[in-house]
Amino acid sequence: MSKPLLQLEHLRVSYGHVEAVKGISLEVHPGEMVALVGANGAGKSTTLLALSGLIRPVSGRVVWESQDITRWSPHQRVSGGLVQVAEGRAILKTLSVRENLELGAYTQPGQANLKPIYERFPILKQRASQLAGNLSGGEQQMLAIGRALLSQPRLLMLDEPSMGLAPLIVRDIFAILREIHQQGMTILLVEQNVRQALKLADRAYVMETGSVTLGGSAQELINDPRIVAAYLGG
Amino acid sequence: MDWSSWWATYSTLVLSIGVYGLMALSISLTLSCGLLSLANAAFMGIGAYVSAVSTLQYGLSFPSALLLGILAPSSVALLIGVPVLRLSGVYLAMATLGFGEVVRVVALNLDITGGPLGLNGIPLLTEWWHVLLSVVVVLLLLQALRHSRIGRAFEAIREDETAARLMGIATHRIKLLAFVLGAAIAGLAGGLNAHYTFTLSPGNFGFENAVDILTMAILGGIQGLLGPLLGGAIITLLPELLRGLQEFRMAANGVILIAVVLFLPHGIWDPRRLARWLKKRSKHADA
Amino acid sequence: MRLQTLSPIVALLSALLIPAVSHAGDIRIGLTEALTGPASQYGVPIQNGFLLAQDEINAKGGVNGNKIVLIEEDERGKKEEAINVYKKLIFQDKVLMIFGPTLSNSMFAAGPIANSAKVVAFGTSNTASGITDIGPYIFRSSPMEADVVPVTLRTAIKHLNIHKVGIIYGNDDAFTKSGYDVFKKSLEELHIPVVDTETYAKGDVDFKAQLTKLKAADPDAIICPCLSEEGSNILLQSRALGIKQSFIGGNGFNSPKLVEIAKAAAEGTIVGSPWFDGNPSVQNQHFIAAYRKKYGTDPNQFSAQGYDALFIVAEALKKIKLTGQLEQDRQALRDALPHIQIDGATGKFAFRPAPEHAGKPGGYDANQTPFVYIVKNGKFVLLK
Amino acid sequence: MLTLERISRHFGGVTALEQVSLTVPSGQVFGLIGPNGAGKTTVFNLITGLFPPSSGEMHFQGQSLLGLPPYRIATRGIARTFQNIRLFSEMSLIDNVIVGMHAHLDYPIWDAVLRTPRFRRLERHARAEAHQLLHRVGLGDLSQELAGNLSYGNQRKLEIARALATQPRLLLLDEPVAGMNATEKNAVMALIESLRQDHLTVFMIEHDMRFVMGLCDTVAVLNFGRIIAEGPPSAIQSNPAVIEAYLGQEDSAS
Amino acid sequence: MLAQQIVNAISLGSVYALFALGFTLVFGILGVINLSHGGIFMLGAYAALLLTTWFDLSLWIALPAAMVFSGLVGLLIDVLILKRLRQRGAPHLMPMIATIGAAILMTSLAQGVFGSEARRFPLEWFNDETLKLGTITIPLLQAGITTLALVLMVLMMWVLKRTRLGQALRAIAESPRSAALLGIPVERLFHLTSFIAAALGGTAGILIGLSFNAISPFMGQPMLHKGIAAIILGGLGDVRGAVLGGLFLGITEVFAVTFLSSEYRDALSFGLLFLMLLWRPQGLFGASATRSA
Repeated sequence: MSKPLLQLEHLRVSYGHVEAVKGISLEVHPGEMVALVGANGAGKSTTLLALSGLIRPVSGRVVWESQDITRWSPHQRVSGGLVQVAEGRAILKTLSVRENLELGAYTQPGQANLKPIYERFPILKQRASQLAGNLSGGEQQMLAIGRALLSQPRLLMLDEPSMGLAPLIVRDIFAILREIHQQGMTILLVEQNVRQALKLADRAYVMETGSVTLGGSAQELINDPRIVAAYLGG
Repeated sequence: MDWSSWWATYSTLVLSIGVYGLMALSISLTLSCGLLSLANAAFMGIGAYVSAVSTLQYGLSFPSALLLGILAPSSVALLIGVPVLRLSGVYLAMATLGFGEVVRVVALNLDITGGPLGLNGIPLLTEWWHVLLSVVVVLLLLQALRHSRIGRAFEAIREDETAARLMGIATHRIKLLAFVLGAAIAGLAGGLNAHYTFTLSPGNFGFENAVDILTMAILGGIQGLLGPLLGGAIITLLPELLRGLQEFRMAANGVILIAVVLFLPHGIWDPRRLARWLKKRSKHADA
Repeated sequence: MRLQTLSPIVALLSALLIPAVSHAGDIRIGLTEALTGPASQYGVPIQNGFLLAQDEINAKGGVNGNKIVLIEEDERGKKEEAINVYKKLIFQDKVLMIFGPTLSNSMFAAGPIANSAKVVAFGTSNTASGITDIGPYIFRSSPMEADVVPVTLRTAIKHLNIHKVGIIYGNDDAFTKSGYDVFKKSLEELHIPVVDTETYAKGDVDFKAQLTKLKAADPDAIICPCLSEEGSNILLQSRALGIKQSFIGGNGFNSPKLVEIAKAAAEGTIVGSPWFDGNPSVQNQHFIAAYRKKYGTDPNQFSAQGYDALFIVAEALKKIKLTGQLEQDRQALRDALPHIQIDGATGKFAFRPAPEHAGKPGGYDANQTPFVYIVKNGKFVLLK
Repeated sequence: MLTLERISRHFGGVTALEQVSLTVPSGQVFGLIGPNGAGKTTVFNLITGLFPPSSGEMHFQGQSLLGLPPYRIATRGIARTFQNIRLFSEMSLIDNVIVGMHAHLDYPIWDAVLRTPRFRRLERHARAEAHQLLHRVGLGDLSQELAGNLSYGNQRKLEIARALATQPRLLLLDEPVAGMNATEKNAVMALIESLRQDHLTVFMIEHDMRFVMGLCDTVAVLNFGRIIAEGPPSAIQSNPAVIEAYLGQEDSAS
Repeated sequence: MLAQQIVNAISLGSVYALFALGFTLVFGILGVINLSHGGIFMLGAYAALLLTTWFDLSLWIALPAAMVFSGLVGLLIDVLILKRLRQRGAPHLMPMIATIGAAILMTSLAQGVFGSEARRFPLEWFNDETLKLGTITIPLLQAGITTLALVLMVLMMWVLKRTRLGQALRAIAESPRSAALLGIPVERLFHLTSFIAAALGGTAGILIGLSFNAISPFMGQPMLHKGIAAIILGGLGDVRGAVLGGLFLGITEVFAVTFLSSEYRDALSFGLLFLMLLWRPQGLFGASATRSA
């Protein structure tokens, strides 16, 4: 088996006195798409924020290509290829679409090459000079993904890309993710849309109240009755 | 040194500690609602001028002059409070700063306030027991409020205004109450101050004083009522204690302000930290 | 352990409570000036003048063999501090008398303390009217604007052929505002119309709006009861705007700094005062030279008044015999002071009792003949 | 008890809710489910008056709620908890609960200042009641603890106690068991069951299906700002539109 | 006279604008009302004065050096005070209160070191020539300040609008968190912003010192009040608003003197600030607050 690209070892995160992530471990190998699923409040987003360096863990290690990056700043991690599309898309609403994209390439030297992104998302080209705040939800999600791709990620983390989107658009977004993955991108996907996520992913972890309770290949999990039980009741 | 000469020397300092303690309590009232208002120095000025004009020019008795000195700034606070308290955070701080400047400029240009010369020859009417009584009464009042629905509402608004509104608290009224009550206490402090310093001028109530008062409350801490009093006493005594530093002595105020914000965010008098500390000590003692 | 952490506080408290040690025979006099804060730009030169005089008097053996010891205190230009410092000096340091404070507002606050304790309070920079109404223990060596201004105005009118004037002054400062009040009253008495009155606030640096308006009103001269700090900016900006008229200043204008900063723009400016740096009298030239030597800068009127004030008191001390009984000595000094006359850096000096106010006796104002000076070729010269 | 009629809400150009109509019958436990971002919390924010609907009508016990400030809506008998817990974390548990009684603890200010017998009586009464409420949610032993020191699950329980203190007729619960473990969930379930026994109407947003199915009399499903289904839990559970919304659609390809 | 007054208004307003530029930048990017900006303004003027009169440096070396010095003071405040508060997630009024402390400290130190007397650069260093256009006179130095204020404003706007750095700064202004996720070194840019803003504030102080006899430890306070008025009139955090607000304040003051009376000038400008906050807290020119304060 290949060496893991990313390893989380016994990560603990607290907000004040409340422990949100209780010592979880997981790993992502190059070329994989790994899904992290679970109910609201299970600690999925917190885990991603800790991976991006926006929250300091209480204990535990983040290992990136065999290197301990637990104390790296967020921008060092982005430069290193650990890129996140955050929950709620984190679009800069007061900047134009083009500027959002250009900022995606902030860590890259030289002029940003927006062409491949425009080709993948023609709508963004049409709206290039508009304020990003005026885009629809789906367009914002495309912008967020396009922007993240411009950071030349080696691991793309997405936090609920389907959130608040109409089913048709969710399908489009997932199609795009599949395509990106097939082109070789390693992806860590946090998703509430469990079935879609499991269909897309190679492996998955299930989180519950701050801990990983299940893990395995997506194929196995998708048919696991415990998953259906967790979401639609027994 | 015997008592009478000690008192002769330091009586004004003692009165000032009381009066600025009141001022610190007054600003801590709005702070306890999460509002930073820099208008309290101006309210103190209004109270001082109104009560001094009452005794000096209209020959009113001291108690009625003090009463007017309380009523005048509270009415002004009531008037401006309704629109101003819609603002929050730095916007409120800036608006109240602007208000303070307007009050100062008005005092400079009115005849009844004596313009920049101010009012002079104000009779010496404030006795030690006036100040003591005022502090005690205000303390009892605030203590009573703290342990009532009003005080809890103050605290709830400071912590989470939205949640407070959804708990059925008419937040705008409660904030207005704190603002007006703060102005009343400041007016009382102003009236007392005017009658032991012989003179008043607009410069006594400007931005610098607003900042001093704020420093007292922040330094002392607003978690309990003793905090502001303590902060008021320290900031009032500090220039006396630091005379040795000569021209650099004001630097100490600056350093204190920064240090408190950085290292003692709850101020010196922080009952909770004290409780934690005591707990720890008793645990040690047990072990 | 805990006592140790407290010890600096104990030290501070005891410093506060225990009076400074001094030798028997020293004459202890309080000196309260604003040494920090914005008013210190006046307080510091005043203190310098006093310290120079103290050096000179003590170098010559003091007064009747006793050294004068000035106990300096900073009152920051704040009323509460002025009161605190006065009380400390009177009741704790047990000084014979007190000089200062710097600002009139502070004297209004502290003066009554001294007066009721029957201790002389001697102001050298308090020009506001009403200061000596506080009571019979209040003295000042700064001539009231009411004495100086009419003389200045009459002389200026004679020389410059003035029929109408404009005024600019700082309306948030007791010093400049009282100057303005006196100018206004004198102008009324002289039937000189004021075509435009402008004001500014402390800290302003740009006066062009007011000056443009003054220029448009076309006065024959511009009266400027300002301090030299703002005054020099006003002069410079006036000339830049093409205002050619002469300026007539009050007390605050009388500073070498004005000419030093404004240079050519100060030409033709008229001020009235008992002191100016060009006064050739021996005492004045000696004072200026000694001051320059000690402090490396030029003195101003405030320093000169402080300097003279200590000589006035020294003269009074020579006339009385100190008994060591504080109350008695304080009273003796108070009784001797009104009769003192000296010839100092500010020329001939004497006191004059202030008129009774509401049936109560007042203190003593300066009785000095003001001279009127004009700036010519970068120097103050006497305007005959 | 509560009716929403054709409520819409736009934020800028984005439509959060479109033509939502709901009726919460008196005495029921009513559930609102739907994927993240569907607009569920927006419904609560509109009901409690945090912002007005762009269009539509809301009635509570026959009276319109439109234009009322939040505190008035609260005093009319609607209380809520929050998805992202909003306690007064620097206050003790008991004080948090007594703050909830603010509107009913109705003595004038001078009563407090003079500490009149009435004031003492009312305060004593409030304190006793608050203790009871804390016991009821299982936090009776922690009454003097600071709210911020509680565990996640206990914070949610305290929020419910605080909301109950306002003496509501309608209780809005926004994800009351999010982040709780199974034991805690069971405790909250029992609590809501007991509230139903007391004839309190409960309107809750929840993702945990076992919880929703076990408690609710009626469930409405919100997806992408619209109500896509409404009915008894059993019907909802087998509704293909709901399954699609929740687990993602059965792909046509598979 | 009116034409001259308009010139006066613009020249007064551009001084305010120059001061407000750095002031508003800190608020826009860091979300902090930096009440020590007046102190930095004052230290900048002293630094230039010191370098020229004590160390005998030429004006052309001393001025940039003083600008850098003021920038460093701002950086120091950011690193020692504001950074700690950011990391702690302190309530937003705390940084403002801490900067009040910094301002008191700076004033006191300056007074202790330099004394309280007002100073200026020796007059003979620059000609006090004036441009004459008919009846209007424009002092050259003033024209220079106005030009510089406008140039710096345009430069700042250009940087913010057109450069990569500007994009990053605007991203931080909207959301430091989103910016960090894009790999923007947020902390470093906070430091840079503090540096630039303080350098701008120092520049304003230097220029005031060049034009007026006004370098004193207390020169910052009145200017701070005007700066607050200017950025509130123009819209907190908005670069264009700061300059327009500064000019607007200058015009208001000059017109208050011209058409009303100089006595009411300050009451009018602070009254305006007060009313503006009640009527339009986002200011005359600001669209709306991007990050809630």
